[in-house]
Amino acid sequence: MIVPRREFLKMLGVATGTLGLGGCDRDWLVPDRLVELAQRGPGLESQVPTICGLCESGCGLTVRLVDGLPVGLKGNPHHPLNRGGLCPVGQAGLEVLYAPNRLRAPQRRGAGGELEPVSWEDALAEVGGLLGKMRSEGQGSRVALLTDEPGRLFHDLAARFAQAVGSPNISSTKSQGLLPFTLTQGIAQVPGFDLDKADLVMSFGLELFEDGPAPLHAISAMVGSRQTEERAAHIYAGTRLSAGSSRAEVYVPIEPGTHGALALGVAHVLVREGNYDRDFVAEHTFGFEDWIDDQGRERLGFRRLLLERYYPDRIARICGCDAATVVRVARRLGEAAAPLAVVGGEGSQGSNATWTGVAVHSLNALLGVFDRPGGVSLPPPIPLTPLADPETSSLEQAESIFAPGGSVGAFGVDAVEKLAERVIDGTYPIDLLIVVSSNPVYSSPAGQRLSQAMEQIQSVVVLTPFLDETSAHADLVLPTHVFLESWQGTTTPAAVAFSTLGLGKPVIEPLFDTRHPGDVLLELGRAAGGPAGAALPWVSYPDYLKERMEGLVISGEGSVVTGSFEESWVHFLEERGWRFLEHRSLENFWAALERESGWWNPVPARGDWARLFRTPSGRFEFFSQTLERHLRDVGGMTADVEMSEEEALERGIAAMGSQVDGDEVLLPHFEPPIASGAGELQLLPFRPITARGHLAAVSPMVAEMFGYPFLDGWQTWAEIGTDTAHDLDLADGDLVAVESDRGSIEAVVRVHPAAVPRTVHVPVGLGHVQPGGVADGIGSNPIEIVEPIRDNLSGVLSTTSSRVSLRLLRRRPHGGPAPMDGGH
Amino acid sequence: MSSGPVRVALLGVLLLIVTGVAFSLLDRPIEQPIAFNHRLHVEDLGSDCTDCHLYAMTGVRATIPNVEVCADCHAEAQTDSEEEALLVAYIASGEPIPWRKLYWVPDHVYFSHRRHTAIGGIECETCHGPMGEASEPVPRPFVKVTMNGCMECHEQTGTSNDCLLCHK
Amino acid sequence: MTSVNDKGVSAGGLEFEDQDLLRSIEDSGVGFRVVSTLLCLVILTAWVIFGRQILRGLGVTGLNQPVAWGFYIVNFVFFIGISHAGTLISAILRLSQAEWRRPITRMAEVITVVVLAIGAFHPVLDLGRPDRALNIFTAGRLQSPLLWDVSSISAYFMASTVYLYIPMIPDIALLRDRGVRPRWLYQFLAWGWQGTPRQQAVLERAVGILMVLVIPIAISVHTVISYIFAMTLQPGWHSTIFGPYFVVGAIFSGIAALMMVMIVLRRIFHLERYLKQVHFDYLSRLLLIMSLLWFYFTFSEYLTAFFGNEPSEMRVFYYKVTGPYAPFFWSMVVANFLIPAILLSFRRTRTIPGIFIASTSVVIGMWLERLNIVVPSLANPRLALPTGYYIPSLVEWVMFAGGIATFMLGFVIFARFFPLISVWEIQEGRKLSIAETTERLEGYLPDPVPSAATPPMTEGG
Amino acid sequence: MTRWGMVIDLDRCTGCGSCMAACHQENNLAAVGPEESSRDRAFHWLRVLPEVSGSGAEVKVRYVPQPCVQCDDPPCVRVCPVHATYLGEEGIVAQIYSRCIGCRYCMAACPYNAKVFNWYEPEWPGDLKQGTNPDVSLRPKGVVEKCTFCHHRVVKAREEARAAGREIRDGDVTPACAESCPARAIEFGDLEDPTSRVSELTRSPRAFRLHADLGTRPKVYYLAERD
Repeated sequence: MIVPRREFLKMLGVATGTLGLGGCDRDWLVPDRLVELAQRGPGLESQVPTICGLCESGCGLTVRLVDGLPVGLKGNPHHPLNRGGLCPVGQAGLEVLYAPNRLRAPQRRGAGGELEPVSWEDALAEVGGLLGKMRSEGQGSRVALLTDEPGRLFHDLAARFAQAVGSPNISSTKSQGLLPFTLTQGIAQVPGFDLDKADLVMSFGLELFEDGPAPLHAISAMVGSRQTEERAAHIYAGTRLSAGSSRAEVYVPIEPGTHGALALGVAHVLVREGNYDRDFVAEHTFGFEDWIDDQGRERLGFRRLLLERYYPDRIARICGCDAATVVRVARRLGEAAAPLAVVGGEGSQGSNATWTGVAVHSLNALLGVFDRPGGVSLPPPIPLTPLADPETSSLEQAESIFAPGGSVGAFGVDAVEKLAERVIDGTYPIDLLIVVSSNPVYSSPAGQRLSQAMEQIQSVVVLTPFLDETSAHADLVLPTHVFLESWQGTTTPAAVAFSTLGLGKPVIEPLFDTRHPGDVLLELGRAAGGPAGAALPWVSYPDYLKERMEGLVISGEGSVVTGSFEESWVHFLEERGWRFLEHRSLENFWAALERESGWWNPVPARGDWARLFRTPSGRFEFFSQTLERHLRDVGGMTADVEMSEEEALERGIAAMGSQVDGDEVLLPHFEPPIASGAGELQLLPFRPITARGHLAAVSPMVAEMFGYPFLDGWQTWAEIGTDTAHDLDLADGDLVAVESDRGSIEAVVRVHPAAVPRTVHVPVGLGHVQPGGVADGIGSNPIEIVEPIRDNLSGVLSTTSSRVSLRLLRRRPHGGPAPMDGGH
Repeated sequence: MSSGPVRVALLGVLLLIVTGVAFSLLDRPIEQPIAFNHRLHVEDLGSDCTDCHLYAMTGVRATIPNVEVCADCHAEAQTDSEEEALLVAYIASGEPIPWRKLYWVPDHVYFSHRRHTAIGGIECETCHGPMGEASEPVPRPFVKVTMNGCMECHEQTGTSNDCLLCHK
Repeated sequence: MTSVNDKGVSAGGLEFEDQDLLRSIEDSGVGFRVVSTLLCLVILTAWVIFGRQILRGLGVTGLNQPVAWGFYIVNFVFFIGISHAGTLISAILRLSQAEWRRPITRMAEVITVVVLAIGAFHPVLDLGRPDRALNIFTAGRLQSPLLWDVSSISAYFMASTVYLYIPMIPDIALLRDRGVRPRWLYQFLAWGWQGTPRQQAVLERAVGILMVLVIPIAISVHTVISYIFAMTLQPGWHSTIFGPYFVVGAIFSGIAALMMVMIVLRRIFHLERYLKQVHFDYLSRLLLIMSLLWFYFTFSEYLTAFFGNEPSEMRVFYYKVTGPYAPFFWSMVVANFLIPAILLSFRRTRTIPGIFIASTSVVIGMWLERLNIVVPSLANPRLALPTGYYIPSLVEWVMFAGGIATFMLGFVIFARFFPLISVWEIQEGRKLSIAETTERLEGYLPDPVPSAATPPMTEGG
Repeated sequence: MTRWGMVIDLDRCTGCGSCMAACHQENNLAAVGPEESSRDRAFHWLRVLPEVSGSGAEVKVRYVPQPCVQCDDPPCVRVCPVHATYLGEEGIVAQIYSRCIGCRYCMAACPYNAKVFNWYEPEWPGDLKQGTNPDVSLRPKGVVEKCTFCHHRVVKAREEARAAGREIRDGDVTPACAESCPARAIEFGDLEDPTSRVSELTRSPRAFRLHADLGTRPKVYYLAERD
C-alpha cells in the first residue's frame, strides 16, 4: 500500500510532525512551468554541448536535459581541451545557475547607500546618457573598463566599446606573465606548450593539474588521453606538494622564489655536460656564447654566466635543496625525448617572477624544444573576422591610465593598482568605471586601494550575476546571465599548443531578469548614441559572435570538433583535403558550431621562425636586446639631459632595481626575491582547483569540498610542514591568526609532511564578505594581508612576498590528528 | 471514581475511533476539474491511449494531456456539453488544466512506462484497469499501485525482483 | 500449609509482626507524592526532548561519522547489564536454597523488570526513523544480531515479569484481604489466591520451573548483546570472549546496583530488621569475586589485543590506554577493580557505607566500561581517516537522566503498591527454615554409626 | 550474470577531486553546511583519501579515491536487521532508503566507513533542488545512504539496450565518477566478463584491493603507482 501509506504517514507527519518525507515533495521558486515539466513531463532526455564559463579555461560541457531542464553537467568528450573531464567547480555549474541568492534585477544605490531595484531601461538610459555626454564633451578618457570575462571575443567587443566611447582605458588581464616571452621571444602572447606529446614536463611552481590557465587540459593531455601504463612524467619544483603534484616523479622542495635559481642550476648542468641541443642553440639563439657588440665591446654570454655563477652547490645553497637533486633532475631532462619546462603558480607570483620566467624559458631553449611536437610553438592564429576600424577621426586617443611609467609600474603595470593609484592621487580622473565579470576588490592585492578609489569615482557600474565585494562599492549593479543562460565565445586559454574556439549557446532561458554583458555593452553604446552607436552595429552579442566567426569559414582553416577527441583528431586530418567543401556558408558552419560547440586547429605552422622569434636578432634571445633597448629608453626618460647609451642603460637598470650588475642584468639570471614583513614564515597564497573562477564560493558543494585533500571543507586552512608545525608548537586542526604587517586573517592549521619549512600556504577562494554566495563570512582571504611588493619589470603585484607569523587562537577542539599528520 | 477496567475499556474505544477516522480520511475520492469521458474518446471515437497520453510507449511518464494536446481537436467546441465548454475555456485562456493524478509512484521509485509498455509489452489495462470504459472521472484508481502488486507481477512474468530495479 | 493464609485473613494488623513491610503501602506518606511528581517531571522533559529529536533528526545528538553510536547504545548495554541483578541472582540463590535470599529476591526481580524495560527502549531512541521501528517485525532479518537481541530480550522480559509476579501472588492476596485500596487492583491481581495446599503446590512448582528457565535466558541476553559488537570486524569488538565478558560484567554491575538499591530502601523504609549486615556481607563477597573475575577478563581481553599488535587494533588500544580515552579507561579500572577490591577485602571496610561506596563505584565503572567499548572502536577507522571524536550533547544527557528517573519511579511506584520484601517467604522462612535447614545439615553429615545411637547435632543453620 | 566492478588506477589519478564533485551532483548529495561539516557530518559517497608513507625528504603522499568498495561479502549486509541494505543480483550493495530504520549498525560494521547518515533533513537552499538528478531520490532524514555504483545508470543503460533490441555490453554504463575523471583513472564494467576492460585491468600485477585481508572481497580494485 505505497500511496495510501505515504499519505497516511504524511497526515501523521502533519499531526505529529514525526516524519522526514520532505525529500519527496519538491518546493521550487522557479517558474511553475518548469516545475510542472519536472513533475509531470515525459522525462525525455537530451544532451546539449556548451562551454563552461566559470573560469578562464572554457572547457567543453555537455548538459543533460530532462524535458528541457538542465539536471546534470559533464565534460564534453569532443572538446579538445578537457576531452570529457570536468573539474569540481565545473561540476557545480548547476548550483551556480540555481543559486539561492542570484541577482534578479538591476540595483541602484540609493541616497541611503543601500541598493534598491531599478528597471533595465532606466539603468541603461542613465549610464548611456552619461556616456553620451562625456563622449560629446571629449571626456571619453574619463571612462575606464575592467573585465575578466574569459575569451578574446568578448575582450575585443569590450575594447571596441571603449574605443567607441573614446576611452583608452581598458584593462587587459592577458598581459599577466607574458613578459618573459616578450623578452626572450619578442612575442606579446604566451606560446603554446604541447603537453600532448611531451614525455617529461618540469614545472617550476605551477601546479600543472590544479592551477594555471587550463589544468583539465594538462590532465587530459598528460594522462587522460594516453594509453594505460603510459603518461607524461612530471617533475615539480616548489614549496608545496599539492594533490596533483604528488604524482610527480620527482618533487624538488625549494625555498620560496628560488625557482629561477633552480632552473639556472639545471641549465648549468645541461651545458656543462653538453647535454643541450647544440644545433638549436647555434642556429636559433642569441647571446649564448660571449659576443662582441657593434661598439666592439665584449659582452658576457649565457654559457659563461651559467658556468661561472650557477654551479649546483651555489644553487643548492640558494634553493635549500641538495646539489645531487639538481644534477639528477638536469640529467633526467637531458635524456628525455620530449622535455618541457613550464613556469607558473607561485613561480610567477614572486617579486622576481619575470626573471624566473626567463630562466625557465631559457631551459626550453637549451633543450631546443621549440617548434617541434611536444615542444613550444605558437598556436595557429584563429582567423576571426577582424573588426573593421570605426571612423576614428572623431575618436581622439588619449594616453591610457594603464600606460607604464608614472607613480606605479615603470615597465608594465598591475591594472587594478595603477587605476587605484592614479585615481586616488588625482593624476588621472575617472568619472565612470565599468567592471564586467570581475571581482578585483576581492582578488587583487590592490583591492582595498581600488575600493578607496571607487569612492572617488562619480559612478561605478558593475556587471555581475551575484553581489560581491566589488559591487559593494558600485552605484549601479547590473545582473548578468550565468553561463548556462548565455551565448559565449571563448578562445584558447594561454599556453595551449593548439587553438580552439568555443561557442556556448544557452541551454535554458534566463531564470531571472538578467542580460548578457555583451548585450549590455551594445545597448550602452547605442544609448550613448552618435559614432559610439555606429561603432557597435550589432543587434545582439550572438550577432557579433556570428560576424566574427565568418572569418573561420572564409579561411577554411581548422574544423568543428566531432566524435571523441581521438575521432575528432582523425576527422580533422581526413578533411584537410576537402575542408572547403565542409561549410559552404556561414549558416551551416554556425549550425555545426552550435551543434558541437567547438572549433579547433591543432596544426601549428612549422618552421616559421620569424613568427616564433620576433626579437631584434630574430632568434631566441638569452641576451635580451629587447630589454636592453627598453631600459635605455626608460633610462633616457628619467632625466631630460642628453646622455650616452651606457648612461641611459645604467639609469634604466637602476630604475629596474636589479640586484646583479653588468651584462648579467640582461641575461637570464637569478634575482633574489624580496620578502617584506616581520614574521618568521613566508606566506604563499595559492589557488586550489576548488577556487577556480570567481563564482566558486557560490556553490555549497564546492565550499563543502573546498579542502578535500585534507577531507575538509568550509574553512580556509594554513598549510605548514611537519617541522614548522613542531617548531611553532602547532598541531593539525589548531585555529591560528596569520598576521602580516598589513593585517591578520584566521585559518586552520593543516600539517603537510612535504611542505617546505618556514612557509605557510593559504588557499584563496573563501573569505567573501558580500552576500553573493553561500560561503560568505566563511573562511578568509589571504590576499587581504599580502604586502603589495611589485615585480619591477612587469609591474605585476607579487602575492608571495610577505612574511607572516602564526598566532595560536584555539587548540583543535576535539578529535584526533588528520591522516596527513600521520595520525593513523 | 470509576474502576480501572472501565477506564481501560473507554481508552480502547477512543483509540478505535481515532484510527477509524484516520483510515476513512485515507482514500478520499479524487475530483477532476473537468468530467472527462474516456469511453466517449476510446470506444465511440476509437482513439488510442497514446493519442493523448503521448509518451506512454516512449517516456518515463505517460503524461496527462493538457491544453496544448486537447487543442488539436477542441480548439472550438465540438458538442454542446458544458464540460467541453470548460475545456475550451481553458484552451482559450491558455491556463493549464489542473488535472489530478490518479496513478502515481513515490519519489523513491523509478517507474518507466517505456520499460513496461514498449519493452515489456504490457497492456495499459494491466496496471490502469478498464480506464477506457469509464464514462466519467474515476474517484479512485481501478488498480491500487502497491509494491506487492509490482512484485507479484514480476514474480509471474519471471522478471527480477531486485530492489535496485525500481528503488532509486 | 494454610498458615500463611490464616495469618493473612486473621491479620487485622494486631499481632501481625511484618507491619514494616506493608507500611509503605498502607500509609504512603506525602513523601511518595513529592518524589514521584519530581521524577515524573524529569521523565516528561526527557520525552519532550525525545519528541524534538524525532522532529529535527538525530543531528541533535553528538553523534557523527565515524562515531555513529554513542550514549544511547552505551546506556542500552549498561541498563540491560544492570537488569541481570535480579532474576538471575534470585534464581541462583533460590536454586542453591540459600536461606539468606528471602528478603533479597523480590527487590532483585523488580530491578530486573524495571531496568529491562528502560534498556530495551534505548535502541528506539537511537533509531533515525523510530516511525519505522516496526519494520523489525514486518521485515526482520534473523541473521542480524540485532534481531537476536530483540528476541532474547523480550523473552527475558516475559520470563522475569512472570517470575516477579508469581511469587507475589500470596502477598497480593494478603493485601487484598487486609482491604488495601485500590481494591480492584489486588482483587484482579490476587488471581483468587486462597493459599490452599494445591495452590501452594502449583506456586512452588511454577517458581521451581521458572527459576531454572530464567538462568539460561538471562545468560543468553547479555551474550547476544555482546554479539552486536563481536560479530562485526571492528578492532576492539571482534573478540571471542566478548560473550562471557559481557555476562560477567552484567552480573557484576547487577549485584552492585542491587546492593545500592537495598541500602537506600533499607534506609527509607527502615528495613534494618530484615536486611541485616549478614545479607550485605554475603552479597559483597559475591561482588568481590565478580570484581576479580571482571579484572581477569579485561586483562586477558586487552593483553591479547596488545600482544597481537595488529595495527588497527593498536590504534584503538592506544586510543584507550594512552590516548583521548585514557581518563575514562583508567578510571574504569580503578572504579571496577581497585576500589571494590580494597573496600570489600577487609572486614573493617566491609561496612554498609563501605559497601555502598564500592557498589556505586562499580556501577559507574561498568558504565565507563560500556563507553570504552562502544566509542573508541568507532572513533578509529581502519582506513587513513582522521580519528573521530564524540561529545554527547545535552539531549543525550537528558535522556540518560530520564532513564535513571524512570528506574527510580518504577521502584517508588512498586513500593507504593507492593511489599518490597516477600512477606510470605519471610514468614515461611520463620516457620519452616530452621527445621528444614537442620534436616539439610544433618543430610550433609556422615550417617551415624548404626550401633551407637548419637543424638544429631543441631548447631549452625 | 553481471558482476559490476571498478578499477581505479592510482598511477593516473591526479587527485583533482572531480570524481568527488561528480558524485555529489549525480547522486543529489546535499551540502550540510559549515557547522555540520565541522562536526564531522559532511557527506561524501566517494572521498579522496590522502595516504602518507615515508617521512622527511622521502615522504610520499598519494590520494586514493574511495567509493564504497562494494564487497561481495559485505559486513554491512550481514548485520542489517531489516533487509534495508543487501547485496543486489549484480553485486551492487544497495541501500533501500524507504526501508532503512536508521539504526546505523551497518555504519558501525563497515570496515571502510563507506556509509553516511542523514543526521538532519537534507537542505536545498533556493532552487538548488531543481538541479538535482531525477534518477536519484532525495533521501529523507534519519536513513543511511551510500555509493550505489550509480545503479540508476545501469538501469537506464539496460533499458536503452533493450529498447535497441540488444543486451547491455561493456562500456554502456559509466558511473559519474568515472565519466568525469579527466585522467581516465576509473574504469567500470562487468567482472564476470573476462574480455571486459575491468577484468583485464584486475589481472594487472599492480592490482590490489583495500583490506582484502578482511575477506570482504571488494569489487573496487586499485592499480598501484608505477614509480
